[in-house]
Amino acid sequence: MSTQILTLDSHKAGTPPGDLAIWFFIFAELLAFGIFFLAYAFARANNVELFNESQQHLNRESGAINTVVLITSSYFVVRAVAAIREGLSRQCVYWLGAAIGLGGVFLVIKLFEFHAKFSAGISLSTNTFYMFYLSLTIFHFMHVILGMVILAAVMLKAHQGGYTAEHHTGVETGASYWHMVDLLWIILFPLVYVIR
Amino acid sequence: MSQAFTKSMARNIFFGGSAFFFLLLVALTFDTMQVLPKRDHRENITPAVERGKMVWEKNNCIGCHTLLGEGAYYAPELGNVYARRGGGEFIKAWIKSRPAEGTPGNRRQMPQFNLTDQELDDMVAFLKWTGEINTAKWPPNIEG
Amino acid sequence: MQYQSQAVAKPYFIAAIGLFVGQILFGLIMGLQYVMGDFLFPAIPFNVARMVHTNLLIVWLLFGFMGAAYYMIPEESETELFSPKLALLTFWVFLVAGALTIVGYLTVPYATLAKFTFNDLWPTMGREFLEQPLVTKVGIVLVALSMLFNLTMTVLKGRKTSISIVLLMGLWGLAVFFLFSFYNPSNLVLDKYFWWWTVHLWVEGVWELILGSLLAFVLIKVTGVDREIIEKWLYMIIAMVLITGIIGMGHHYYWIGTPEYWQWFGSVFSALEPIPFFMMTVFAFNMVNRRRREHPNKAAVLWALGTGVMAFLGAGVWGFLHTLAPVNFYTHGTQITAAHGHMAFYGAYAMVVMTIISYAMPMLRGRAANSEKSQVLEMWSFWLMTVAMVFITLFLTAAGILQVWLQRVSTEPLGFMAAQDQVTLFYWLREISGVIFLIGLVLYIISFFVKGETKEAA
Amino acid sequence: MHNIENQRSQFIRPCTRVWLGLLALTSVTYGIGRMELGGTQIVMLVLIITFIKGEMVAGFFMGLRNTSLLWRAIMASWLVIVGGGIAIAYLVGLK
Repeated sequence: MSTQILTLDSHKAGTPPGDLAIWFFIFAELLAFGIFFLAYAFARANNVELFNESQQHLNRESGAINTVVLITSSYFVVRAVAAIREGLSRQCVYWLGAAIGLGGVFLVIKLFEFHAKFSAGISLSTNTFYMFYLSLTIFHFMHVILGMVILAAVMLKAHQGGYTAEHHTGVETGASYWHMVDLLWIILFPLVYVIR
Repeated sequence: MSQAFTKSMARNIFFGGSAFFFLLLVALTFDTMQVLPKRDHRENITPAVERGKMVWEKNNCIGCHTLLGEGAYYAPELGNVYARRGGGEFIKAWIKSRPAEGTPGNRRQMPQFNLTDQELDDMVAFLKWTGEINTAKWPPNIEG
Repeated sequence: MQYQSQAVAKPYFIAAIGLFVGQILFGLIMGLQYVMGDFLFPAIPFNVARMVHTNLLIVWLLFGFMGAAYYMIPEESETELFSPKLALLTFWVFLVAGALTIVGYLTVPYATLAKFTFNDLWPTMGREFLEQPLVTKVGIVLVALSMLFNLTMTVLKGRKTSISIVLLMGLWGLAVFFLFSFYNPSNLVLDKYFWWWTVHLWVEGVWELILGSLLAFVLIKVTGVDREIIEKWLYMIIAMVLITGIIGMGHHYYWIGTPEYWQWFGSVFSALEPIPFFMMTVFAFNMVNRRRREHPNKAAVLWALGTGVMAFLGAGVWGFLHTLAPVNFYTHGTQITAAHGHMAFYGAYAMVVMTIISYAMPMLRGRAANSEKSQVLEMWSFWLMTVAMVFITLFLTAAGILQVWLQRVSTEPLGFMAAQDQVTLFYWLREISGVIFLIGLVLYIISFFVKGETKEAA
Repeated sequence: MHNIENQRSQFIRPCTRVWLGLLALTSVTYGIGRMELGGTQIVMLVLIITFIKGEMVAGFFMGLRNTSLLWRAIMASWLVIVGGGIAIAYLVGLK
């Protein structure tokens, strides 16, 4: 077996990186979010004025900054995977730490956004738009937390030297999940904050 | 070489996923509890309504009827019966007039429950209150 | 049978089948009352018959689950049961309490039963499926706790497998979520909201953990496929069950006064609920196709495959048919619900209990499998009951579609009873299918008494 | 250290470029939102950008571009169905 295959595809050829089980979970989550996205889109079709009007009150800047934050965080996770593929546990831990830190930034920005909405008396029952806005973003928010927990567990194990250049499925598994959280936000942001 | 699909990962997803969605349920339940007073009009739950619910339960009405669509499908929906029958008098007269030995013919039978006048009034109060719950416009029409 | 104490499962299984017969008899009574309204009136009014029908179902399934657990846990843990005596005592307590409750339902008016059992002090009765008097409910909790204590102690002292852990979690969940049945606020909306925490989180939550572990256990035994593979599948299936099913509870919160966002949450997540059932079907067939041995118990294999298919059809497909809020707006509380309920309970829970009984009973009677003749009869009963149930479901679905059309969709809606009169034909057909189901059940019981050449248990 | 050099050129550098590309595309999307642009053409543009971003994350970050066609097809069809559905819903809403 050539070293190239070992480092580039430390998984079975043809299958995605990480544990296959996480990919079942990822696709299940994508399915749930996908249906939710479509539900939003078609609910909007029946209520265009309401959605367009309410959308104006969203904080587009914080949405955009959060997109940048998550994309960058995802990139850091890529670097963490690259590091462990070279057997560099310490670098892997640093990159993961940075990614988790950015996840925290995302949460803080989102909390400010939620705080502004809640103090304006907006809740799930205000109208259909806010029902979707809050449901989708809170649901995603919880996924960010879950992703951070997973990354933290991976980081801890990496810190203890639990991964090597040959055996690091755990890092790839956590990374794949985190990229999914990123991917979801990449769709959520234009859908809820931009399209009108 | 690492294994592609491990039991421990499947187990972690089970525990993590279940905990995650249970937390989401708790969060949604919390919000529901905040909103409910505006939809169930609980300020109108008088002692008569409370007693009426007891009468409803003690006679196992749910064993034949539906209430807001839940129950048995043998007899009519009663969540909107107060509106359908234009008030409580019909309801009371109906319950009172069931023959103990049944009505003749091949009809579905409702037992004679021997309710007191007080119980009948309480039952009507309960059904009236139930009819005022905001059920998102269900049922589709007055027939239930 | 590898451990002496597994024998305590036998009375549980026998009681389960006995109560199953009772359930079907009362089902037939109700079915007849649908078309001949004065049948057995006023001796057994419909609401009493229905209460007996549904309560017997719950109780016999619980007997089946408990028997399965007492059979499986020692074998999985590779140790004798912590206390076989306690398990037997629990059996008799549960049986007597259950029998007394049913006798109570049938002999005195429900209101009288409520009065004598102090329902006024702590009202919990008179809610669908939770009609049991307070003392019976307490009894169920005590029985469950005794079983859980017994099983948990057994697992703690022995080998801890994924199957026994999942089974225990399912049983613990069953006990925990039953506690919501003691909460009965005078506000009907709250009452209904938390009533579902028992009912939904049972049948679309923790019971499926039990279902999964029973199926996994039997599949390991009859196919000889590697435990690692089967347990991996088990975890993925039950993960999907809870991921979709917990928020899927929203499909019960459309029209009972709860906020309208539940229509979205309920629709999205319950639309995904067929996935774990589909996985279960694929799982069962996949494992049987990859089998490493030919187990002599063909009937058990058939039941296991049947569970996979029928659970998917009944719970998955028939559930999906009316789970989306815009559809459910019209179908809520009609015969469509009844159709789904029948096939889902039979396909998922009744069949999995018969799967484990089919596998374990011969073992408990000292042989690997029943005689060829007995198995053929059992398979006949499988097909009769299953096909009959498919027809019951189809006829009820037809009745339901007509009912929805006449009573709710058409521009000049008929009243409830007028609409019911229009669908009488389907109720007759349903009743005939019910009789065939009973014949299947009788054959099933006879199959236990058919003798013939058998092999000793390995 | 042939393999490490290989990994840098085949994994890290492409991903870095993808990251920069994602940032650029995000700023385009944000700019469209900022100017409160609407209308069919703009929305289709936004959706196409989103699709490209999704494929970039899936292919490079998630590593799907090195997998068999099946995996890539599943992910691509998810993106197409969701994006296409949003587009259809938008057109439905124009009426």
